Amino acid sequence: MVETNQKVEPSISQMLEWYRQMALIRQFETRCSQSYQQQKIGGFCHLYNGQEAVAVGSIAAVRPTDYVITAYRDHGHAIARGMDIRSLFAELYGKKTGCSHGKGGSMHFFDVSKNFFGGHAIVGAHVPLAVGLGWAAKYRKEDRVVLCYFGDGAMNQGSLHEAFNLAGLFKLPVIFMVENNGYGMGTHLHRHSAVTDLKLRSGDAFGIPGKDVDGMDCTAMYKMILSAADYCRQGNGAIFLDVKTYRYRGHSMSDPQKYRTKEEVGRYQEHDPIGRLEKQLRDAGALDDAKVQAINEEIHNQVEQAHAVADADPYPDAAEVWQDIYSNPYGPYQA
Amino acid sequence: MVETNQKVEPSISQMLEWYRQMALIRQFETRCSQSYQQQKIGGFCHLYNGQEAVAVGSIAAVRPTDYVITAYRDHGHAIARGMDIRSLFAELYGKKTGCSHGKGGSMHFFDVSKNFFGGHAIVGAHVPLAVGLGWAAKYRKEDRVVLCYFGDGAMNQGSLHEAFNLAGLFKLPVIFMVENNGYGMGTHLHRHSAVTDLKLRSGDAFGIPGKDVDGMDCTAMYKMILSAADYCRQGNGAIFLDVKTYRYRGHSMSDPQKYRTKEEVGRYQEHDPIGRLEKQLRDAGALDDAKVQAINEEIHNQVEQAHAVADADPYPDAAEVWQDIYSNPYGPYQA
Amino acid sequence: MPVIQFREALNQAMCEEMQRDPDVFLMGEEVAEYDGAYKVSQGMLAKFGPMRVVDAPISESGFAGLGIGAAMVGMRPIIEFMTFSFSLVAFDQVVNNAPKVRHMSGGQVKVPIVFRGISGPGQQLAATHSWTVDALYTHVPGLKVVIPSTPYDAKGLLKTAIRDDDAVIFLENESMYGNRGEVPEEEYTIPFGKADIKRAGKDCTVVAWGKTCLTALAAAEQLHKDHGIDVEVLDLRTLRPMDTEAIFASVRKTGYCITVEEGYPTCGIGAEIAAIVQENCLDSLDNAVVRIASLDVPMPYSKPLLQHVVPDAARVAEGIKKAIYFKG
Amino acid sequence: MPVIQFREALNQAMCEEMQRDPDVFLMGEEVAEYDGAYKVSQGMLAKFGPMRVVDAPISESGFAGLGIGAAMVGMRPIIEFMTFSFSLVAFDQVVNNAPKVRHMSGGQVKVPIVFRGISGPGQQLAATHSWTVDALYTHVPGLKVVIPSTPYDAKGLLKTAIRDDDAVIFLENESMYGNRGEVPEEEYTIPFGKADIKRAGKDCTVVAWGKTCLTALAAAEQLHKDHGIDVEVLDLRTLRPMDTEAIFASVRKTGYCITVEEGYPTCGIGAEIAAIVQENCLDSLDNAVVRIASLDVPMPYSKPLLQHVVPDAARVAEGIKKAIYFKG
Ligand SMILES: Cc1ncc(C[n+]2csc(CCOP(=O)(O)OP(=O)(O)O)c2C)c(N)n1
Ligand SMILES: Cc1ncc(C[n+]2csc(CCOP(=O)(O)OP(=O)(O)O)c2C)c(N)n1
Ligand SMILES: [Mg+2]
Ligand SMILES: [Mg+2]
Repeated sequence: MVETNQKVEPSISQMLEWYRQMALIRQFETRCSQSYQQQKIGGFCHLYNGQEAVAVGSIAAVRPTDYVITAYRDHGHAIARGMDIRSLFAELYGKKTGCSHGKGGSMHFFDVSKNFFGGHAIVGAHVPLAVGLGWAAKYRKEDRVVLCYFGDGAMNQGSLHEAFNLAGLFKLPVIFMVENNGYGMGTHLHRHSAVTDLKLRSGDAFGIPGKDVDGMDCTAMYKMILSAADYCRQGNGAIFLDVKTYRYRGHSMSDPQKYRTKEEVGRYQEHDPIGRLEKQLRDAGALDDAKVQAINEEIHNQVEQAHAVADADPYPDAAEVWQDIYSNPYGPYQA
Repeated sequence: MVETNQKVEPSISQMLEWYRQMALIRQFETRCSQSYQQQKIGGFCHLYNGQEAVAVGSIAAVRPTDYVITAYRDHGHAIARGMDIRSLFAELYGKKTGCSHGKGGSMHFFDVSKNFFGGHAIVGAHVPLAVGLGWAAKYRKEDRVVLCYFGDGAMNQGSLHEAFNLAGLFKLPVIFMVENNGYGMGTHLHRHSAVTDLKLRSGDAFGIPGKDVDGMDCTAMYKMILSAADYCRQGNGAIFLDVKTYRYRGHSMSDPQKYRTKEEVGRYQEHDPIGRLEKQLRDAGALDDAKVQAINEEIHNQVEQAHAVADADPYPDAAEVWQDIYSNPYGPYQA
Repeated sequence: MPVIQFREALNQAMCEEMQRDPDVFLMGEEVAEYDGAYKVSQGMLAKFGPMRVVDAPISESGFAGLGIGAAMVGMRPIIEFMTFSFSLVAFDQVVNNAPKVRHMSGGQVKVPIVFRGISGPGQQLAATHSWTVDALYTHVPGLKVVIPSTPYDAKGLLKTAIRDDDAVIFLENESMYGNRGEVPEEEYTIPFGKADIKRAGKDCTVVAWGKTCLTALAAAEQLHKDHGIDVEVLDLRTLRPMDTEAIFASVRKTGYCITVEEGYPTCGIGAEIAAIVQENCLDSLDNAVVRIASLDVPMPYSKPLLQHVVPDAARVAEGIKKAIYFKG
Repeated sequence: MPVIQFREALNQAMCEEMQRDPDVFLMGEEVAEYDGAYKVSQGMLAKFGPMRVVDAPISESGFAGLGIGAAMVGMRPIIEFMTFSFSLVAFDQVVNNAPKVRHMSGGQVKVPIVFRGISGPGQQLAATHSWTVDALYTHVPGLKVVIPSTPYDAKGLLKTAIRDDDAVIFLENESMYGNRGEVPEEEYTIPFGKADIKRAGKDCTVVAWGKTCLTALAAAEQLHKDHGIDVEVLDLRTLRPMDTEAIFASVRKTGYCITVEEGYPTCGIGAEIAAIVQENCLDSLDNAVVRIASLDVPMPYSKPLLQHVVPDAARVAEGIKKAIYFKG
């Protein structure tokens, strides 16, 4: 079984880096929210506010060679994986310079150079892909693990169960993380899942050890993923983590949120992952008011500048609609 | 939880009836095997030899008003449900008089008058239908349960898991029975399922109590289903049963069976459900050599006669291809 | 006559049928407590309670199958797909169980179910979320496919769909939910298989359905205003059954046939219409049947790209001019 | 030249490509220990071991997705569907992930995967098991669709498919696995998008693909023998890309076009061909394009019914005679 590796305490500088990343995600989302209202962003846009520690803590614990794949609420993961935020804004604005050349939008961020394989909008449908990434790693005897994120609502998709069974059966190095924010759109966990202890739906059911983890605590995430990745790298197979988290914003930009109270949101915000880490760093003497302000201002400038550049970036040419469909329309051997 | 209801011992006459039904299924399948070799039967034909106690014991425990639905290995269930075997032979031979008018064949036996809702050939795809039957019963506040059978191989279909979750969530009166004969086609359970205790994939995972039951023992099946049906009728929701059984014949009529040994088959045949019941009835003085012979001869005649009639029955007219597609091609309100 | 929104027309149809027949219920993601992702089922939970307006988990295959099972014993489920793009994870249930259980049982089991939801490239949702499923489902015998273009049609066709004893695919369009139109207070239904001439004209026939009727009408008005071209716009209303006689009659009158669709063109509805029109009206045609469709590419996210892919009134007008050899 | 079975040609193609490229593997139900439900992968487990010839659980969506994921990092999976009828439970993976991940990633991720297996109404399997999926998948931009009619073509096209960097649907037919034909020992591949004239003729063009090539050839021989009619049979070989130029060239020569398919006719491949032929060759056509297809009904089990539904050589011959106004 997986045991969280207590010995690996993060350093202050690591924690400062996480703090920065989480703050960057938060401010990125704030800008998105504005840009969406200004109709610079089309389609659906799902913000990550509140869940920052999940992406940041987990991605911090793996290597650049490991694979990362997630659902449509993907801004946080992309930023934590180090993607250039200008290319993210550009993608959101449908620009040529977007990380997916404007083809994908908010739900389909990709950066293969960073082993970031999307950004997938059909609920649950990327979980079999994650298993395929794990299959490739095992087949090629590469020392890689796969971080695969999905929501609690996705736990009700059939293909996810097929994928779990395949990962369990073939013992593939995949860390499945349900970012359990308690809701699939407006439907609370207890109204969409027959059991609410989600470990029961992977661990016992598919021979994949399952654990709970506090997704509002970046350090807890980090430690848990370190051990989980160890477990996978040793050839033991997959891991399932029920990551307890919460989203502060609506499901997408157009959500009246009648299904929950302001008080409920407030209760979770008391355990805000950024605030929590900030307090730890203040207690350790690594942060004070001035530093916090400086960091936030720096990030603000970074975000506004990236946004401005992306906003001025050109749209793709109309002819681009014929690109990125086939490598070669007529197969490799056409005369 | 479900407790097998020990008080409900079956009477000798009930057991004799089961014996007759199981022997009928066995001889029906023998005739099918011959007819298939004579190319009277087309398509796929999956025989039920060895699994007779599952259908007979379970269907004996429910009421005519209860719903029954199963997969493509459906001959046994249809016979246990009391369908006329001439209409079954006729269906196999593609005749107008077939239970599905020759449209369905071996894998699609239907008899709505007996609340027998098929016969379904896409692995796992009827499990959501079973949940719908249960939904209708609950919605209409009818005192009905659903018997839903599928194979161990079907446990790997996504839609089955979705169906389990719906049944668990909505507390529907469905008895899910995996006829666990150890193989999905040529693939042994331990090569297709990450866990081999299949209860773990429903019970804990979806809040549906799970039990094992000996599917080679008609009486055990009967008792288990009696209690399970009680549980469902009381509004407690669904039940999952891992029914341990074995098929003697190949997966379908064209199976070289390289995946198992004759010895393995032989070991299971020592616990043959018919032989076992026969021994009990002999011990109880209800059967002796003469009676056994008489029963078997009577069944033989019944089978041969039904076969002969069906064989002589007419094929549907070519114009029939346009029937049974729509109730009314243009909707109910066409001028 | 009251003027109401498209979504209200759908809501009325469902409510009236649910009042009329206790076997009708609505199930889908967010249809109940959320009042519908696009507010089509607004207020229905309050009216009918949680057994009849039912929030489902994100299990399209599971709840589509649940609906089919319930229909097999005579219930009349309305299954809402949040969008028909998500029906693809339930494809087997929709194309194998819903339309074929009746057939494979030799007619014993009817499956009176309605699958409804939005279809079509909406608002920059990228390739997987922008399906126009018209052709995929019209391809399948055993299904009926309905696609209204006005609030009036929406209500009348949905009522017919709910009362129909077969599996019906009922296609809506997000961008039309707010459209307004006259809908009488009295009860009415609209039969399947009867196309409707949304604009009579003599110069050419434009065959359209659902949203593309509006595109075609806009193009027709423009052409009339600018060039005096008199376009007939035939709204199919149902794709299966298809009112081929109405198409042929119009084409025989005008001599030209143009189809307009938002789906992928290859093996699309326009292809089927082109095939049957040339089979049946070859001698009446003054030009080949012209198909106007989305470009044969996955739907891109970027707004200018998407606008380039999906046909708008201007492109339809250009297509019509070319089709009828108009040099203006 | 060695004469081998269709299934052997496929087996050779897979084995040669697996020898050539360690990233190629085969996964599907019963492909390994069982040697393939239809013996196409016979002997491959012994040759390549269980990591490269892999038995999958009955989880089409799961293992199709696994293949796509592996392809996203450069592997070249061959995913066998026992039949393409079962691909419908994996439809979303096949039509959304396989052909669109490349697109939605702006071209960063290629998906070099082959989905192969049988398609077509075989031997009385009833409605859900008898899908001809040609049109369903050809509809979808991003997919390539390949359908060989001879052992030679099967081997050459499958090798091309495996080396191709895009998602390929490779359609086989159970009733053809035992067919024999010449296949050279030397390495060869066949390009996509190039139709092949399987029988040259001057009186009319019959467009066919996969099994219907054989039906069309039989009809052509019969018509030649009985009436001296000289039919050209054009084998499309790939449905997407489709060699439309070859179709047009032949039709311009003969003046007649007949399509033959086993699938549902509505929005089928024949519809697409009729549409493009009348769009491009209207002036060359001496009659409308005639589509010969299965009847527009679910496939029945009963043998005489099934024979009535699926076009055979006699029906094709009749269709050709009618199409070319032959009164014999
Ligand atoms: C198959 C499918 N069904 C429905 C949707 C619409 N949809 C998008 S997100 C969502 C809720 C998902 O909830 P969850 O998995 O918990 O993720 P979260 O949004 O909470 O991050 C729904 C219903 C979809 N994209 N795909
Ligand atoms: C979705 C789907 N995939 C594959 C098949 C082909 N197939 C038919 S039966 C079968 C094995 C099923 O095994 P199991 O569920 O254990 O049932 P059993 O045959 O043992 O009764 C397979 C692979 C199918 N019919 N449907
Ligand atoms: Mg959630
Ligand atoms: Mg089995």
